[in-house]
Amino acid sequence: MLRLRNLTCGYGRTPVVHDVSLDIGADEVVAVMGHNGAGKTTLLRAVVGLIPVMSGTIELARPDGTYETINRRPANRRVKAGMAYVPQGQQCFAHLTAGENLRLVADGRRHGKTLIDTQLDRFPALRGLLNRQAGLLSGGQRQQLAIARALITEPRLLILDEPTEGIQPNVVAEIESTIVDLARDGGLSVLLVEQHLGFALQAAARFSVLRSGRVASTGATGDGAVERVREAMAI
Amino acid sequence: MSTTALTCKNIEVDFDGFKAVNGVDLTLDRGEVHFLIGPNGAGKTTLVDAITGLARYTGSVTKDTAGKGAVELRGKKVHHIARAGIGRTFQTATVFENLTVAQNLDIAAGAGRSPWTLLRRRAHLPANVTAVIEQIGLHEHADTPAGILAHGQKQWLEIGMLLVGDADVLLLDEPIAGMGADERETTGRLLHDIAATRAVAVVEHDMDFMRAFASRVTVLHAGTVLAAGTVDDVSNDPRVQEVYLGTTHTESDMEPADAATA
Amino acid sequence: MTRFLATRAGIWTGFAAAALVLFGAAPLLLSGFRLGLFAQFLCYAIVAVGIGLAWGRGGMLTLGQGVFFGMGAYLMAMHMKMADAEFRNGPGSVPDFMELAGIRELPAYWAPFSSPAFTIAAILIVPTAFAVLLGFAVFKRRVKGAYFAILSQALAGAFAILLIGQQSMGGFNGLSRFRYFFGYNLDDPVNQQMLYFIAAGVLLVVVAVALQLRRSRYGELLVAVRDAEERVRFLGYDAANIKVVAYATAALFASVAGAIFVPVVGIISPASIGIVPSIMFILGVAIGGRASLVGPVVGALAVAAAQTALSEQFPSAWTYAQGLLFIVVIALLPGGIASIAAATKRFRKEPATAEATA
Amino acid sequence: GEETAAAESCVDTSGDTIKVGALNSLSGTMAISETTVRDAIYLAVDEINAAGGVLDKKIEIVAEDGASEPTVFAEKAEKLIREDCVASVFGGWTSASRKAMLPVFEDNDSLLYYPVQYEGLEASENIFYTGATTNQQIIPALDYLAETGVKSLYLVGSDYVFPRTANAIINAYAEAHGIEILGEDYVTLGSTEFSTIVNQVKSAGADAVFNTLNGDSNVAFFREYANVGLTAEEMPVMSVSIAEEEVGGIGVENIEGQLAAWNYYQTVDSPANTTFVEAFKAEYGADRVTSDPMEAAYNSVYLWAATVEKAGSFAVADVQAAADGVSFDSPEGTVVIDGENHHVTKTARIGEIHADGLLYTVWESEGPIDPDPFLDGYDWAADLQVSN
Amino acid sequence: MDLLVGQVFTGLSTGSILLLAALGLSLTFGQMGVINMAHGEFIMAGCYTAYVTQQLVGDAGASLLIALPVGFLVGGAMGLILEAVLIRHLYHRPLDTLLVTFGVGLVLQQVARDVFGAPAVNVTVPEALRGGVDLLGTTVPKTRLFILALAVVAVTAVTLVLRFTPAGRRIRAVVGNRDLAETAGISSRAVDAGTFFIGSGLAGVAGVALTLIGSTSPTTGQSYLVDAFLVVVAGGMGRIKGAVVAAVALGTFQAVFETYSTASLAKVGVFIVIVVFLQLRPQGLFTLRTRSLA
Ligand SMILES: Nc1ncnc2c1ncn2[C@@H]1O[C@H](COP(=O)(O)OP(=O)(O)OP(=O)(O)O)[C@@H](O)[C@H]1O
Ligand SMILES: Nc1ncnc2c1ncn2[C@@H]1O[C@H](COP(=O)(O)OP(=O)(O)OP(=O)(O)O)[C@@H](O)[C@H]1O
Ligand SMILES: NC(N)=O
Ligand SMILES: [Mg+2]
Ligand SMILES: [Mg+2]
Repeated sequence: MLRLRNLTCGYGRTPVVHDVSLDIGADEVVAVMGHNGAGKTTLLRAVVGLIPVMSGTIELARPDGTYETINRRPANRRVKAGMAYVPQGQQCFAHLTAGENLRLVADGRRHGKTLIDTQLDRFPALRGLLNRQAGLLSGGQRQQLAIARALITEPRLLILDEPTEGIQPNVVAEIESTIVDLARDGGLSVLLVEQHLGFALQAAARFSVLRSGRVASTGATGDGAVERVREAMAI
Repeated sequence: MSTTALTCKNIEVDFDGFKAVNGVDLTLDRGEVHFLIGPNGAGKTTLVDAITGLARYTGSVTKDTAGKGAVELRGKKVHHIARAGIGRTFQTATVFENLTVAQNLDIAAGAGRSPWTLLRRRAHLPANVTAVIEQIGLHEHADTPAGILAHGQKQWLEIGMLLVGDADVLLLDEPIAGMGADERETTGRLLHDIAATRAVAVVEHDMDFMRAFASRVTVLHAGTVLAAGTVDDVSNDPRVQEVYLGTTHTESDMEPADAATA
Repeated sequence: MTRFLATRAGIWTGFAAAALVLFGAAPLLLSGFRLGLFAQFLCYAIVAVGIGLAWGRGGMLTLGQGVFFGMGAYLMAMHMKMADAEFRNGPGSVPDFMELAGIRELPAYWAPFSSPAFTIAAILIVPTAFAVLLGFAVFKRRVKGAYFAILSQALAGAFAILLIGQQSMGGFNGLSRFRYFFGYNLDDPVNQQMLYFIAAGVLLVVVAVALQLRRSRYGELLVAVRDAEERVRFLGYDAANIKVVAYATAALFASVAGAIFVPVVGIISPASIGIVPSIMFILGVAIGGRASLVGPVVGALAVAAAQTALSEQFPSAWTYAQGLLFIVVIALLPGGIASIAAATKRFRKEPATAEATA
Repeated sequence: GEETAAAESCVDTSGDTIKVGALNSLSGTMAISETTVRDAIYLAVDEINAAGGVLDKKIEIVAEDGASEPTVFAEKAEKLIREDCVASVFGGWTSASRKAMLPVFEDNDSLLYYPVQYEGLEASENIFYTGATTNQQIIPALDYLAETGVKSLYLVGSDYVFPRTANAIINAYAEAHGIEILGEDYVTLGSTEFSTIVNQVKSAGADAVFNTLNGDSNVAFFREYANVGLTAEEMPVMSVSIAEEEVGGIGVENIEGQLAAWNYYQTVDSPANTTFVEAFKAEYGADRVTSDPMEAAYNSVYLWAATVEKAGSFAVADVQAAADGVSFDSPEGTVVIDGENHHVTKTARIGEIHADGLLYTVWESEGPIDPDPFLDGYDWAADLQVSN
Repeated sequence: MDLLVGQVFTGLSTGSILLLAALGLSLTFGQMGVINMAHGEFIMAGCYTAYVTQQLVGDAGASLLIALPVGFLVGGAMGLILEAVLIRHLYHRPLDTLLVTFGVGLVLQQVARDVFGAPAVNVTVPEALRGGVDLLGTTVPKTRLFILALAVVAVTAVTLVLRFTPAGRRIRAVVGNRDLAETAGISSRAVDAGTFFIGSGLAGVAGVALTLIGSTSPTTGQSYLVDAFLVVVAGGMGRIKGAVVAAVALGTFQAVFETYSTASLAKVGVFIVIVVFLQLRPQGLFTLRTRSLA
């Protein structure tokens, strides 16, 4: 679904992420881990198009399975190609109501109403908050809203930056099973950045560890993965 | 030395008819790390907002200072509450990015300085600042602009800023959000150090972290106190499991995560 | 270079060099007329130092400095008109422009301005006090950013309109035709040069004060308020107080500049203190570099000089050049002239590092 | 100031040209009016040069922009005198700009020719006033109104010196002549909000309105005036700042039939004016109009040239000494310099605005009126008089 | 009594003029945070559009109807160019836009001066809008009724678009969080340009309408600018509802104050009222609060 080849990116002229290569297959969940400041968010921002690529390529699969380079494609058009992004930090459109936050992305889609309803069933807490201004929601409510908003776009590739931050434990579990279910049922690949090893290794099939902006280790989750990850992260 | 530092009585916060906090009583004692948990939207942040003067409320919040008696905080301005010794952090660390670590701490230490001191240059760092830099582990970064610190370091700096400001009630809203396992560990220990002489309240959703470091837990739900007590008390409370911890997860499900943080 | 200027020796060297230029070179090289013009520019530079403090360091875009400049100027002008009237017709007599406006009795609030000491005190206190009051009213209520900018701009507009309506303050014409400055005849070229030296001296003092404020703990606090005002409150400071100090200092500088401007230029009228002149003050600072210490000074001088040169060279089309200058400099040089040095340094360094990493 | 050491004059009379300054606002709010004055100054200079110049020297203009700001006028005047060493300066419009320049010309002992009607009460050795003073414009306008039976007036003006002084004179005149003043309102220069004032004017029901509004405000005023149903027949408006230039902008349909008081209109019937208008249109285009301040500016250049010829010198003292009695056969009729107060004699004319956008004389004074800037000749104005 | 009715109407009318001038600003300043000092010159461009249209069309009534949409396009096009060339690069430096656009305003004024000449030009009021109608014993100019109606239409249209259409949601979303909007599939470039186009277009419309009551000269427009900004500030950034109330309140205050005092003092009075008002409501009449610290 997504191929990163020797990707280097950063802010201004300073690279933060160096020479990263990463593959996410169809219907696969891949976790990226690493210390604070390792460059995880930076990597994701380049993938979704918020910061330019310095060198290397980002390749996205077309529906027919062939790959195309999308290095220069604006962020909003990557969404049309099937990417959805949940940024770090419980971001929402603070001046819109929660309902408008959802309608905003449903606008222009067929069955927009049904798409919204599906997500409201997934996050029932949001139902009662639809008319509240999103900027007034609690942190966890905003994060749930952000994930719902991403899922409404029916993505083929879901990019999550610490999605469980600030969310209550039982909803975290719900999100985890959603990710696993969607990937298993087909049609969704996930690039997941997560500090919680427990959550990440349970949801993902493979992992990569970033250290100082470089890939320090990759592998399949499963027995011994925890140790390998911790070892790769150790400085 | 478990003396009461802060007493909240019957706090109610009303947003145009919606009661985000609805009659909460809470006491924070020195020497404890008091965890505040509860579902998203339960009113935890709002309660902290109320105590620190950001949200209007009814009820009463009193600060107890040894030898000085109790002071009512309701109705005071934000900076007066801060000077009364109540310090808080926000979920996203807000440090002064253009100033160095030392300058950040020096400012935090100086709320009571005279105009005359303010108008002169800083000759050397105050002793409590140097001590705190050490305590939060940033001694190597004293002259680094705070803007380029790593995420976790900023959060430690923020806690450090409360310490040099002589806060003896610390209200920390999700202080380990976005931190890696090692950093959580370090932060937890830091909180215990700090709590020796102060009251520390922590809002968190990370149950492993809570289990590892909480002395006492209060669970909020829909603006009211649902349960309070030790970690075991609340973890085993079926109501807490239902609205918060989730019934689909058993202890064993959480095992890998435990292993990761322990 | 920049490093050196930050050291104690560097600061002294900087001041010495500036003093040498201002007190040595300029009077030698410039004709009497140009020196007078330069003195006028120095007044703008004094205003600019204050704006650099309030805006560059404190983040308050003071779009209404004309108000404080005008206060200082009018207070000084009142004294000078009183002195003239007394010189011509004896104590208690009415200044010439009032006679023309049909005012036969000296208004009570004019009387104290026959005293030089009272006048100087008023120049220092009135605008500062006004800034403190207004500052408290606005900053306590956390009015900031664009709100504050628009509000202070409206203040400048309202102040100019108010003055235009006051016949006893010269109305639209303002106050002009001064003969004496604290007893010194303004016709005399020697005294005109003295005015220039006063302007230059005050500029150096004002820069020194700004420097001290920047390097002090207060200076750090001000930057902290600029970057995260709410956070400062949670540390136990009253952010409004911190802002008020910078705002009032800027007001004081502007007032002093206005007071010097009047004897130098010989007229003050509402046209020099309204919205457009206030924006011009800001432009100099923006072009020079708001955040640096000398940037505002350089910028104010550069803008004033460019304005004069352009309008002399192209009297009918210079507004184009002026407009384009603002657009180009501000759009392309966010850090102002002061950032050119840094930019060239970066430029010169870059190839080396690029090679090293290649 | 004769008592102090003024800078030595640096005027260079050795070459075959002589420099003069043209100082008008070419930018800012006053550019609207002052650019027309500049055009007239250039026209006069070109004509004089074509005829051989002054004292056999060609006149060379150094132009500066006053930018509608008094301080800039002061700065540029000083520059013209001290750096360009001009023999004299032509220009200025607002009294504020004149007041700003006055000390500069006095201190440097140089000459300014100021071409606009103004509020009087001034006479500087270093200024020649070629526009009307109050007894050549406002008082004749009042005389005319009184003659036509006006018993009550409403005063509307911009908030600055000229309207305020004019209205002070009108009040004194009214008291002496039994005319009732029903209201006196001022608006900020450039204001376009006239609902309130026009409502008040209408409900006051005066016989006429005396209008000292300046510039753009007139457009809004006259539109509002017409829209609430007030007409020239019902309640005429006498204006003293609306000339041919302004009529176009106001829209003749809004102002047709209203009155103005000036010394010159484009329609004045005289050979000198025919020449002037033709020359102006030839130079600047047939669609341009001529107006009183333009004519006064045009006159001022000729008056200066004639004085210089009479004195045989460009020196300020010589020009001042020779000025008395110098005359020019101008478009408005013969004008003569009064050596005492440096103003000129002028013929007063009341004009009516016609559908073609021009003003036509409906009344004119019997011959030129001597300037009386301090109103010494009017008993009822005793309270207004000041010592110079 | 007549006078009182007159004053009430005057307040409404002055308010509607302010509102028309401020409406575009409440998008570009209120929503986008751009302090566009050239907004006054966009109004001026609308005035000259009315003038040129009238020169070409002749009939005053027809030319007014044509000039309104054309003025929208002219103002909008100027805004579009300004946004694309300059403002786009300055979104992260909102206070700098003030200075840059001030320079743009200077240049535009000079362009107008060179193209149309410094003196004011006349735009003839259509026959149908001349004179007044008698309302409760006072004469109300038809031009003012027209402007009032136009303001109501414009405000309603803008409000409906912002509140209830996908385009409106997008505008508010991009304003709130540019990056987030991009990653939600919204082209922030297109939305910025569109918002600026509409805001500047409204200035053009205001300009066309204002020729009915005021003059058309290079400096027209400048005079409305400060008041228009104040309306947006007093109303609360980005709140159309607030702008309406603030405009009418300021208009009425000015009209009433002027009756009992002078027009100059009324201006000063308005300023004082706003400062006092901000003591009570520091963020303007109607504000959208959020819980962020910024
Ligand atoms: N806008 C920015 N400009 C410059 N540098 C930045 C910017 N944002 C992040 N950085 C730097 O880039 C590096 C990587 O940051 P990034 O946010 O990608 O880390 P991360 O792995 O996501 O960390 P975390 O777990 O804390 O979210 C850090 O050193 C950070 O200081
Ligand atoms: N200003 C406000 N106006 C209206 N409702 C508000 C306001 N502030 C907060 N709320 C609501 O009050 C409730 C409590 O919010 P609060 O932020 O205190 O929750 P929390 O317990 O901190 O949740 P989380 O764990 O998600 O951070 C939420 O439903 C929120 O939407
Ligand atoms: N002199 C004038 N009209 O200001
Ligand atoms: Mg991150
Ligand atoms: Mg919270």
